[in-house]
Amino acid sequence: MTRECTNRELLIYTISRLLTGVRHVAVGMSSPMPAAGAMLLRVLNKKRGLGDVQVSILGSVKHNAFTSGSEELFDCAAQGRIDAFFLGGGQIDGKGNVNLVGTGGYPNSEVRWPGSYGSAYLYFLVPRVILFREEHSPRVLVDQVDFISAPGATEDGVYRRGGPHALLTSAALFTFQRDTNRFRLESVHPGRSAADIRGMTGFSFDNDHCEVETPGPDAETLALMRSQVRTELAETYPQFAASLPEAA
Amino acid sequence: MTRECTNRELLIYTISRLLTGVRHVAVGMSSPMPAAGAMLLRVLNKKRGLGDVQVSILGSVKHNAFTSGSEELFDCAAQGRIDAFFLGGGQIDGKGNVNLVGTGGYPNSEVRWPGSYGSAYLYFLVPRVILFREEHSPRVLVDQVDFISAPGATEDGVYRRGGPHALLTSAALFTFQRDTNRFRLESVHPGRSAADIRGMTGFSFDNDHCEVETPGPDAETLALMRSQVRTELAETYPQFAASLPEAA
Amino acid sequence: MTEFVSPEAMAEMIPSGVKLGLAPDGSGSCPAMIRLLIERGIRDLHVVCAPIGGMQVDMLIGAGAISVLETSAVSLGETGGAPCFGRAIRNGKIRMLDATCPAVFAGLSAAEKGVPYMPIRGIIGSDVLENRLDWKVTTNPFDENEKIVVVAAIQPDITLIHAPEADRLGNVRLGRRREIMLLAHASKKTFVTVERISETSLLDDEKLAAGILPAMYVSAVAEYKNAAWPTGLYAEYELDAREVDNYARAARTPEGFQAYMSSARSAA
Amino acid sequence: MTEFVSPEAMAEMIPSGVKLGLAPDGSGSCPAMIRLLIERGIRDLHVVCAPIGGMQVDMLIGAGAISVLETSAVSLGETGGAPCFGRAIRNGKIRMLDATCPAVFAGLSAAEKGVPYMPIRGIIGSDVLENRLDWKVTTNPFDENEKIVVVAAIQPDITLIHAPEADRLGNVRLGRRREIMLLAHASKKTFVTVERISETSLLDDEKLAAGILPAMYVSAVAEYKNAAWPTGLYAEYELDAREVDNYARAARTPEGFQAYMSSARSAA
Repeated sequence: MTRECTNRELLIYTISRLLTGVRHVAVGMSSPMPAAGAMLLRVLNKKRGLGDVQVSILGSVKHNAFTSGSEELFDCAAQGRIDAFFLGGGQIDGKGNVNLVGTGGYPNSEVRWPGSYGSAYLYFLVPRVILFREEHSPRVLVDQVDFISAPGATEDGVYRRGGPHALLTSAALFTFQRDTNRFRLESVHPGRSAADIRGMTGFSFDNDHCEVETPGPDAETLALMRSQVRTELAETYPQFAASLPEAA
Repeated sequence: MTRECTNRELLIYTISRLLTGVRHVAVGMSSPMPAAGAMLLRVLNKKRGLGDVQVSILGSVKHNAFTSGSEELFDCAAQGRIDAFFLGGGQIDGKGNVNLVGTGGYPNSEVRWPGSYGSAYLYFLVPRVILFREEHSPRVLVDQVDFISAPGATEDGVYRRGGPHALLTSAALFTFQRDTNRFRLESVHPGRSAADIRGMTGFSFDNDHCEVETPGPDAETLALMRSQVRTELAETYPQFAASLPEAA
Repeated sequence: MTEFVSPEAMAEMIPSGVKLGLAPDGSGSCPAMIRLLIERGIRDLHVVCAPIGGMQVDMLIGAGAISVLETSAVSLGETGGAPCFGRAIRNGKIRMLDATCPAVFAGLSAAEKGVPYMPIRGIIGSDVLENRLDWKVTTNPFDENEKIVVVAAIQPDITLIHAPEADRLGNVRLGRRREIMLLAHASKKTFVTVERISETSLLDDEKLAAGILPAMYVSAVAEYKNAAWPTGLYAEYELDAREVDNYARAARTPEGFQAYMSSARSAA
Repeated sequence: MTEFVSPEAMAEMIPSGVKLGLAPDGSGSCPAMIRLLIERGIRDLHVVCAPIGGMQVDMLIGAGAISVLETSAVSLGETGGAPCFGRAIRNGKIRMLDATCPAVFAGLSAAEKGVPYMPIRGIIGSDVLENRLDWKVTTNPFDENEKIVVVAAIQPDITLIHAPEADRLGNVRLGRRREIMLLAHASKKTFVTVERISETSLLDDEKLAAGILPAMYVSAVAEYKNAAWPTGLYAEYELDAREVDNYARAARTPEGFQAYMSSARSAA
């Protein structure tokens, strides 16, 4: 008997769905879940005879084809050669603004996070930016971020071809609507209700009575995740791979 | 008995004098005379315990320390890491303007030369640009160039730390006076008179009754040129080196 | 995904009318492919030389394939002037965008970095600037007293180069010819002919990595030995000066040029 | 001319008050030299991280050596937040110039190319921009309807890095860490510690050349084995995560930081 899909596996599978159609996705070295989702998509595409998916893992020697220094990622994004990227955030607000800097004043923030990294740039230039943060709480998902590392929306007259595409947490999946600059609840993960999500979210969002449950992988896909994808993941993220269920 | 200093040797020696004090000089692959002058300075400096002279020969694999493509020369110049450079010119005029493009109309020039290369840039950024053209005639040294590839002088409000330093031909040496934007005849090579130079030059210049003869190398320097410098030159310019006198 | 094709198939992938990026003779030039393009009757190219052109550009001009030429110089090096170029200039057969080398690099850098323009020092007061409507004199935003030139981004549709080696993944070894890396980064597509194909990944050797153009920039690779002849390939083989001289002599007249190109075909 | 000196002599060549360029942990970081600078009592540095900082920056902050910090992030990676950094921010002990990675690269590129500024897309609407008086929103000179950010050139007085290898001429092998090449090109002087010194020229091997920083950029070289410990050196040795954890635990308090630095000294 197959073990049930875990929450992490659901997230990995959901990420792979959010990446449908991309040719090149870049993920951070310390982001095993996005990498796992991208690797799953790559395996599924191969199986289905669809296009190849290139996964660039920043900071990895082996899974990183860049040869012009760490500026190449940004140049590549500007050239339109990167289709999807992931951003986390100490705070994410209802307008899609992301805060990677800190809370409680600036510059002398009470809580200081590392900093904005490339977010203020990549959010504009990578078509599909997926906001991914496992913690789903009013502390993280706030009405208004304390500091805008990267804005969700942009005034006219500023070049922007990228931006927030979806927000995925351990509890729910939202899409971002660029016309209204608001999130829309797309589905709620098994075990949660729309009411739970409303209570856990610090901003208002559309479709807040959503009754769709986030779909999990079918048995075949789940088996792939527990065999081939897990093996591929282990090359770069051995500890993380070990924490995932293995095929019997 | 030592053979007399040839005109080419006089030019090479004069180039080495014009380069006094430089640390890094860049020369074109097809410019053996400037390269020879730079190599002579390097040998003389070493002998006198003065600073090392780096000679970058563009296009050479061996005598070229650049590793970032052919844009590195220009970046390096902008960074202030290149002290001297040479420009030729189909036409050079009395204001120090250089024409590498052509004569008889533009764009449909009757006589078309290759083009401006990096002149329009390096002339602004390399402190000491030496104009070097063996042919000394009213055809080359004109009152006004037909096309300005690189201007000798620049209006206020434009960044410029480089420009014409001297003009050396097979017949004479001029310096460029940046305050008046005119050439000044400094010396006349052996066998020529100031009157000859006036007749051979298409522009007016200061000190046009100059009676100074361009000094040649002393016996020791000439011997060095015919031994060590000649050997070094032969590595990159074998044909040219073979055309120079050899020590007995 | 990099496609692996024959030189003939690659020539078919380069349509008339594109903006074509080319390397200088001897640094990634590919006259053999240029001959294939000419035989195919390619027309109306906007050629961008990075930053200068030589024999391969002169051949394209001679064949009437270039309508716009953006370059800092065209020359056959030691051999002398480029004959078809000089003739086309005299007869007004090509639209000339005379540049200066670092401005070409600045335009390519702008495309590489995805910005619409790049500032560059110098140039003001030259007739090069006077004739470039795509360059402007602006005020330095940090110093209102400084005038500075900005050049528009240059993004070739296709760059065509020759390189020593590619691997089966499509990674290409350029070595220290980083201006070709820049050209490929700036271009929408890059087509590469190579001397040989490596069966192992060129990225496996960390010491090589800095000189490798990654496969993501490489649309197609064709194995084509000696395709840089007679212009030579950096750090691989030298210029064949005698053959370039032959070309230059022949190309002094349009008829001589045609005869040279026909005999090159029959020799091949 | 590149000087060859001891690590101690190199530390003496880096005065207080300079603008100091540093590489990210693991990509050319040199914590051993940072310890020497701290022991010497260096102060008032303006540190430029290219483009992020880690343990070596946190140590400099803990020692009170930094007055201005220009970076896109400071983090101990998997270990978590940088403790001295967080404390200095709370207490207002450093002037912070928060950046975003590509803007740091754009500023360094401007210095590399000798232009006063560089345009960059994105950034508008972020509070990063609001707090950078040295960045401006301008109009694209080629499209009056587009607003675009320009960042001022960043030219460090001195860059201090660790690399695998230098030769006796002063050439340094960086491999594919081209952001360090950019940093060195942009800086007035570059000081390099290396794992080992090659007796043959690194430029002799054409395959290596694209990854070599030429001697003309390198003011001084010191052989200093393992000087990147515990942060690691790209493609040479790994991060010592346990030691970085030890550091992070100790540095939670100013006293703990002082004790860690003293014991590191006595251990050395």
